[in-house]
Amino acid sequence: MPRIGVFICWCGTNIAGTVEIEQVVNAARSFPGVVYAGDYRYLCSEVGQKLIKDTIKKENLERVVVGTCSPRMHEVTFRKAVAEAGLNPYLLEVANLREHCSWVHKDPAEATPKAIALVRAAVSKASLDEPLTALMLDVEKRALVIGGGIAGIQAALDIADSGYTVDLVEKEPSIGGRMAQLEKTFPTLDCAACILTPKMVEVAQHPNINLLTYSEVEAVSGFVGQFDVRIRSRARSIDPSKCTGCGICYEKCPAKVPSEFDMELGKRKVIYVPFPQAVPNIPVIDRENCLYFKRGRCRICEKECPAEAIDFEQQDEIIERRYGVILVATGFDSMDLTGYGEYGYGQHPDVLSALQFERLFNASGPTAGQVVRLSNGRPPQRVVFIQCVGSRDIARGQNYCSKICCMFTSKQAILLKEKLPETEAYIFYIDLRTAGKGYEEFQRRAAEEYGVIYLRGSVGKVFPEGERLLVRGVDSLSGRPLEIEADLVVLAAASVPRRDAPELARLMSINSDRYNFFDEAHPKLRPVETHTAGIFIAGACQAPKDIPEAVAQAGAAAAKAVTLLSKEKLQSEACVAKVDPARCSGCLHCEAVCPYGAIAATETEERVRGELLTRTVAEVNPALCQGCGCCTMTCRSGSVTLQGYTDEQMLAEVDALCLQR
Amino acid sequence: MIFSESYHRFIDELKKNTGQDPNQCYQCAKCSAGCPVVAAMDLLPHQVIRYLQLGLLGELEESRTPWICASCFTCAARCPRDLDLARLMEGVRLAVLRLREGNRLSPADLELTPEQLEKLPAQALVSSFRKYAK
Amino acid sequence: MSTALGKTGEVPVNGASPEKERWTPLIVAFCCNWCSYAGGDLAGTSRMDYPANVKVIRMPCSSRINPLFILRAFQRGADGVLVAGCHPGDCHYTSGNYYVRRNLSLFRRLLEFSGIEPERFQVSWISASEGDKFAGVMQSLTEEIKALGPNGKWRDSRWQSVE
Amino acid sequence: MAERRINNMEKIRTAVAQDLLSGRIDLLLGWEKGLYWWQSRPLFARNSEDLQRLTWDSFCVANLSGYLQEELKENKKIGILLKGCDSRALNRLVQDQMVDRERVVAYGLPCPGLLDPRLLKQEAGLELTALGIEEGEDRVTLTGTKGKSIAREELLLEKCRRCHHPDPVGCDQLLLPPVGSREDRSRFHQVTRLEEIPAEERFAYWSSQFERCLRCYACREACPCCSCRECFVEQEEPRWLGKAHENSENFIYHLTRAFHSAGRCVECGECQRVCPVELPLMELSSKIIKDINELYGEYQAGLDTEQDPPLLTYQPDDPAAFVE
Amino acid sequence: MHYRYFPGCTLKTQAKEMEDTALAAASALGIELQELPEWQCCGAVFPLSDDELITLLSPVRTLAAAGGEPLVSLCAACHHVLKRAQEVIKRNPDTREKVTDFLEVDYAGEGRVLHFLEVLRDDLGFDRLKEQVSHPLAGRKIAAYYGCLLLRPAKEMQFDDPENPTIMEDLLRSLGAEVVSTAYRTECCGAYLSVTEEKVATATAEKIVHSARRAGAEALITACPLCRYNLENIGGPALPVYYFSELLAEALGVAALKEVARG
Repeated sequence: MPRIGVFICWCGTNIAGTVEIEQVVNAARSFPGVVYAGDYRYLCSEVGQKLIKDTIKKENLERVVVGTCSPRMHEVTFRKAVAEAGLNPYLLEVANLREHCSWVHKDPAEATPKAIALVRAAVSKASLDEPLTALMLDVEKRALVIGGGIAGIQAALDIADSGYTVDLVEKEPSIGGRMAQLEKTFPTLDCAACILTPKMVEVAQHPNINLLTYSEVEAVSGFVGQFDVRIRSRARSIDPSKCTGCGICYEKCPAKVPSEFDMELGKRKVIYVPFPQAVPNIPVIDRENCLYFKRGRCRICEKECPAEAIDFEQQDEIIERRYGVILVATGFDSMDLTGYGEYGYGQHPDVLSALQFERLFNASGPTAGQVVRLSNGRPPQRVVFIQCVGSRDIARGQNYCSKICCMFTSKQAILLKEKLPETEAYIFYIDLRTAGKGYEEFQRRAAEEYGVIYLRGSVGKVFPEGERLLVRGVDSLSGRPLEIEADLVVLAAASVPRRDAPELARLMSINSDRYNFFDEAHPKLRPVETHTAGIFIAGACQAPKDIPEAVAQAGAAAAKAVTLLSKEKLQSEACVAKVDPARCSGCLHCEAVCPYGAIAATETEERVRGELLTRTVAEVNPALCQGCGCCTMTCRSGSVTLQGYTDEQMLAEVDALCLQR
Repeated sequence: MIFSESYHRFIDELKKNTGQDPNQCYQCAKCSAGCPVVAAMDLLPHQVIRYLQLGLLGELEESRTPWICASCFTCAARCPRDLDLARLMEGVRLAVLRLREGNRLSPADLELTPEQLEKLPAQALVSSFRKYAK
Repeated sequence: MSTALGKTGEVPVNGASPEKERWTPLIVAFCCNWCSYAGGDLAGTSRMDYPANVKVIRMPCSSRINPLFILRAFQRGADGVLVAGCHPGDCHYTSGNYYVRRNLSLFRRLLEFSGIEPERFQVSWISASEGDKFAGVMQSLTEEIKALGPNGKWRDSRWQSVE
Repeated sequence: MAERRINNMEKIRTAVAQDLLSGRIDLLLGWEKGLYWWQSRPLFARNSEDLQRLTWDSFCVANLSGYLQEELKENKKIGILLKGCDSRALNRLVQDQMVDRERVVAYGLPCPGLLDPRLLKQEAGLELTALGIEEGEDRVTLTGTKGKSIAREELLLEKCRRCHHPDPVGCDQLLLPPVGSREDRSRFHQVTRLEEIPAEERFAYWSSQFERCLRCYACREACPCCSCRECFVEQEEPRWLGKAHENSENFIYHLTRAFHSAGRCVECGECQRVCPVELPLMELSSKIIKDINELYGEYQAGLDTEQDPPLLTYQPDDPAAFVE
Repeated sequence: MHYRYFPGCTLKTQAKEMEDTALAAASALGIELQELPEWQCCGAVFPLSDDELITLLSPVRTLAAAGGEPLVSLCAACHHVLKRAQEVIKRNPDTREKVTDFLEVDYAGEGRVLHFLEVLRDDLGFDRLKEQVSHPLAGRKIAAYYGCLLLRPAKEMQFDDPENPTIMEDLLRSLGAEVVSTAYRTECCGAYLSVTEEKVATATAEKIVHSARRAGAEALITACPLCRYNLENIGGPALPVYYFSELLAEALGVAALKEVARG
């Protein structure tokens, strides 16, 4: 029986508050194999770790058990400490006395015996621990960034600047994302294009960035350091090497369809670039609406193109590449408002979503920068903004606050008053949330300098009355019902994840929350990492946020990615499966269920009555195995076990936990 | 006195009968904004909920609002907190009828001409007596 | 020291015997590291409260479970066993819990067929963000097992537990 | 009827003799008469003398596929006579790479359903040694009594009464005309009867059964799908189960063995037939098969080797037998 | 197309023309509406407090009498109360047990509760209805008025989109009329307030009618006798308010059978 040391942590009062440390230490001293049992107020601290290291040397311990917080928190810390004392890091077991015991059981009479039982189980498991060594896997020195919005662009630039090659994949024909659709940004009223376009050009010209627009990720397999990704680069029907971006094709193209970039307000040609500053400035043919692809006629763009760059026969290109890290920055959509019939969105042309209203300000927008009513083209006298449409709504929308609407509505109100000083702007709000740097001051300017009228309350219904829109609402502070004859109604729609977010999450097996935003590993400690090692997230795909935060997260995620890429080798998972050839009968059911294809058949010899017979057995490739254990559940004879969680250890834990009523 | 002893008994009874909890409301006033008969109300619908949250039962007793409510469910259909104010309003009406005053409508108070009475659908009489008398 | 339960098979059939009052259920929970165990951690950081009868064994994935671990727990006197994993589709290892759902569905029906009360062996999907569900499952599980009373059905009569 | 049985025998004997004597196969697995007329036991025929003892009658019940794994260690190629259930057992073993199909010649014998000696004894009311039987088209007459004749269906072994596919599948040649499938027969009536009684009674029923178990492991030896090299009960590291005659251990052995047969059991009934204390072991594996059919779609082990075994595949929206 | 039919008290008195025209149209369309042999008032308003069980007795008795067959009503209030009563029986086992024990009926919420408009839309289909229109209401500018009880609460009534319903407009189009739409078509008409707070009811009704008139409507249609009374009982220039069944019968050419004295 190996010499085991048990160290119980007080964790200040977090554990000691409800667990009698003394009793646990004394009980631990009585467990078989335990030669040392002690405690310390802050085991994870420098002094605490030193206590462990010194005791290992003094008592020449062969196994270490620590009773502390969750292993998900500090298992790595204690493994490092144990390794520094010369012990194999996998000869350590952690009993979760905080999150699973002291914090959830108030009565010491219950918490203490449970703590003892958990330590007993950890000791019985530790006694069966075997030294394990992780393999060193090489790291593909290439990063994949999914999503070409401001977050994706910033991340790609940061990674590329540190010398690694980056593939930036963007679904739309051009990078730029949501920010490209904006006119101005809060709180500085910077023109969105002025601060975004230079970065887009920098991406296009950066030697380390390979830009894949009009492309989508189709399949992801492998694991950190060796992600194998299949990307479908959709056919643009234009040869990029020939195209000069002169624009004659989309001038002459006869067919028009609603423009997604202008949020269906304006129209675009079938051969188009989404917006003038598009990067790459190469148009694409929308094959669903192109007359040639639909009915084999037209081909005007081909005739008109001076560079003969049009190529109707071009096929999608499949790119299969290996990446060391993946950084997801796929951004957000604004919520579909059809569920809010009372506002008349989709019924009346003068009821717009905030993003549509933003497009009116834009010089390359549907109204060339003129803020006018879409019903009659005349400038509005009175504009009513309605906040929290879809946000903070458990009945028909999302139960969270979308964080950016109070600010972008105040910004739009200021832009409106700058363009049309006579026009009245009313904002119905529930709570004004202006928590960023310079945000409150910005909103006060809208109210005081620009005379925007803030009404604390809601709008019941919008009644189209003749030429105008009768907005019936209430100002709850004065308790007065209101009726405002408006020319334009702007709805601050909730920010929601992209429609294809669940599919992408499943593709990369990263978790998402119940709204389908991607889940960070830990909100405070690991905000830009996911639970899947090597996959990072940044920007609004993780939760609604403004541009400053998205860019900050992009930088953070890029830094994390670069630290990983900078490693020569990566430690593979040490707790991997292992097959006992003597016991394995070669049915290979384990190979059928292994999600990573880490198990393969191999030959082995067996002497039967003097004769050497070869037979097939299963074998695990430790480099590919991620240690899930699915093979062990499928193997009847227990021929494959999972190191670090062997069958003996699991049974020992069950026995230890059941030993004490 | 905001939270008197009788308040807790009243609110628990109200919650049990209506299945609604006034504390779920964050006072966005969408109900008041959409209510078709709000003009005739002394307390706006969202203020009725606020009074329930603060336990101002005396004022609720005097208010005309519960008797102006036509139970048209517009507020409940649009409430972002999924609160059924129509049920809460009925809860207040029943509380006043049962605990305080007794019936608010009797055949004698109807000021309807015989000719109006003849044209008025039976449904109107049944509804108003069911709402104002127990 | 033979406990009040006596030899296997002589089970106080849910009668309100005095032993039943003193008896507290012993429940073993196998939790997958990435979701349900993390849900348990979240229940901890949110200071939720649930009975101390449930003791958790951490596994990399719910697919590390082996029916024999469950039977061993019953043999050692456990009154209830829970296996908790990620929601199907969210498994950190992509497909682990799909196989668990089939295996443990068949195994649970077999246990029921052999006469054990189905509430004694439960499977639940708890994600890392569902701290409240974790605490709720532990609470309802303990109450259900308390209602059923001690499980003498497969307790190995030679097994001695210590006070 | 008797003549038909004799020339059937000749047809079988000549077919297998050709392959055995020509050396195409170096061993033939078949049956020979045992000590009494109502017993036929496995025959390991290597030459023409052995072939003389070859027989095919209503008592050739042993599932010969179970011997293949061991015998293939010494013989290059083996011929094997297979009833419907036996053939499915072979297909399942091949699917699990336990048996190399190239080294087996499978002779299919469409099975008329075999007779249960215990039922014959009950009907006759006498020791079987004093009797004999005449087998008609679908009736059996007991010679030596007052010429009592009983419908064959009532004398069949329990497993044959439930058999849906008496015709062998995946064989190299069928030696007799097929008898056609019998999907009309009910398979799970015993299981449903047990499911309907209350849990406490069911536990009492199984406790009384498993108390009689001697842990002789005959069921495991006879079962063709128990193909592990070292069964979990034998293993020391880890020590899954003790060896004591302890009710909890008997329970756990039988439940685990049944669970390990999930997706493999071909309902050949050998486990129940060979059990010295007559434990109703088929009900355990039938229960699992019934649940597989209900939850994850009809699956008859060994019938269609293209179909994935239920526990080696999944659908994202699979039903669960627990509250998700 | 056989249904059990629940008329409701008002359809036998002040709203007789609604029943007559609807029954005539139904038989013309081959829809059999078999009146329940014995019925009472549906209760007019659905009890919104869980301890009000007495007021559920009458609707549940009616639902049980339909014996699981589809039950059709014409009046919006009756359909509202019956449908929500069925919903309570389905969802709340404790209420079900108390009410059905008291009534000594065996009812667990089976059977479809339909408004006649739903029968026309879902079972018959407006396109098949259009084929049988002999006297299309060409040039007639009609505005549809829904009110509250058919539409809300949407989760339980499942009748149409509560904010932008189209069923009545689709009916009018299939009858050949020119549809006029006003955003007030889902606002409350004042309901029972006309009994005790007449001014409030008149104010709400006026908004609805004036908005329809401004939109160019020559008449309004409704499915609720109380809505019709309120919409006609207003100051200022009024609009004729028909029951939807009256125009249906007219378009099918069966209206002339019985000249109805219009108030």
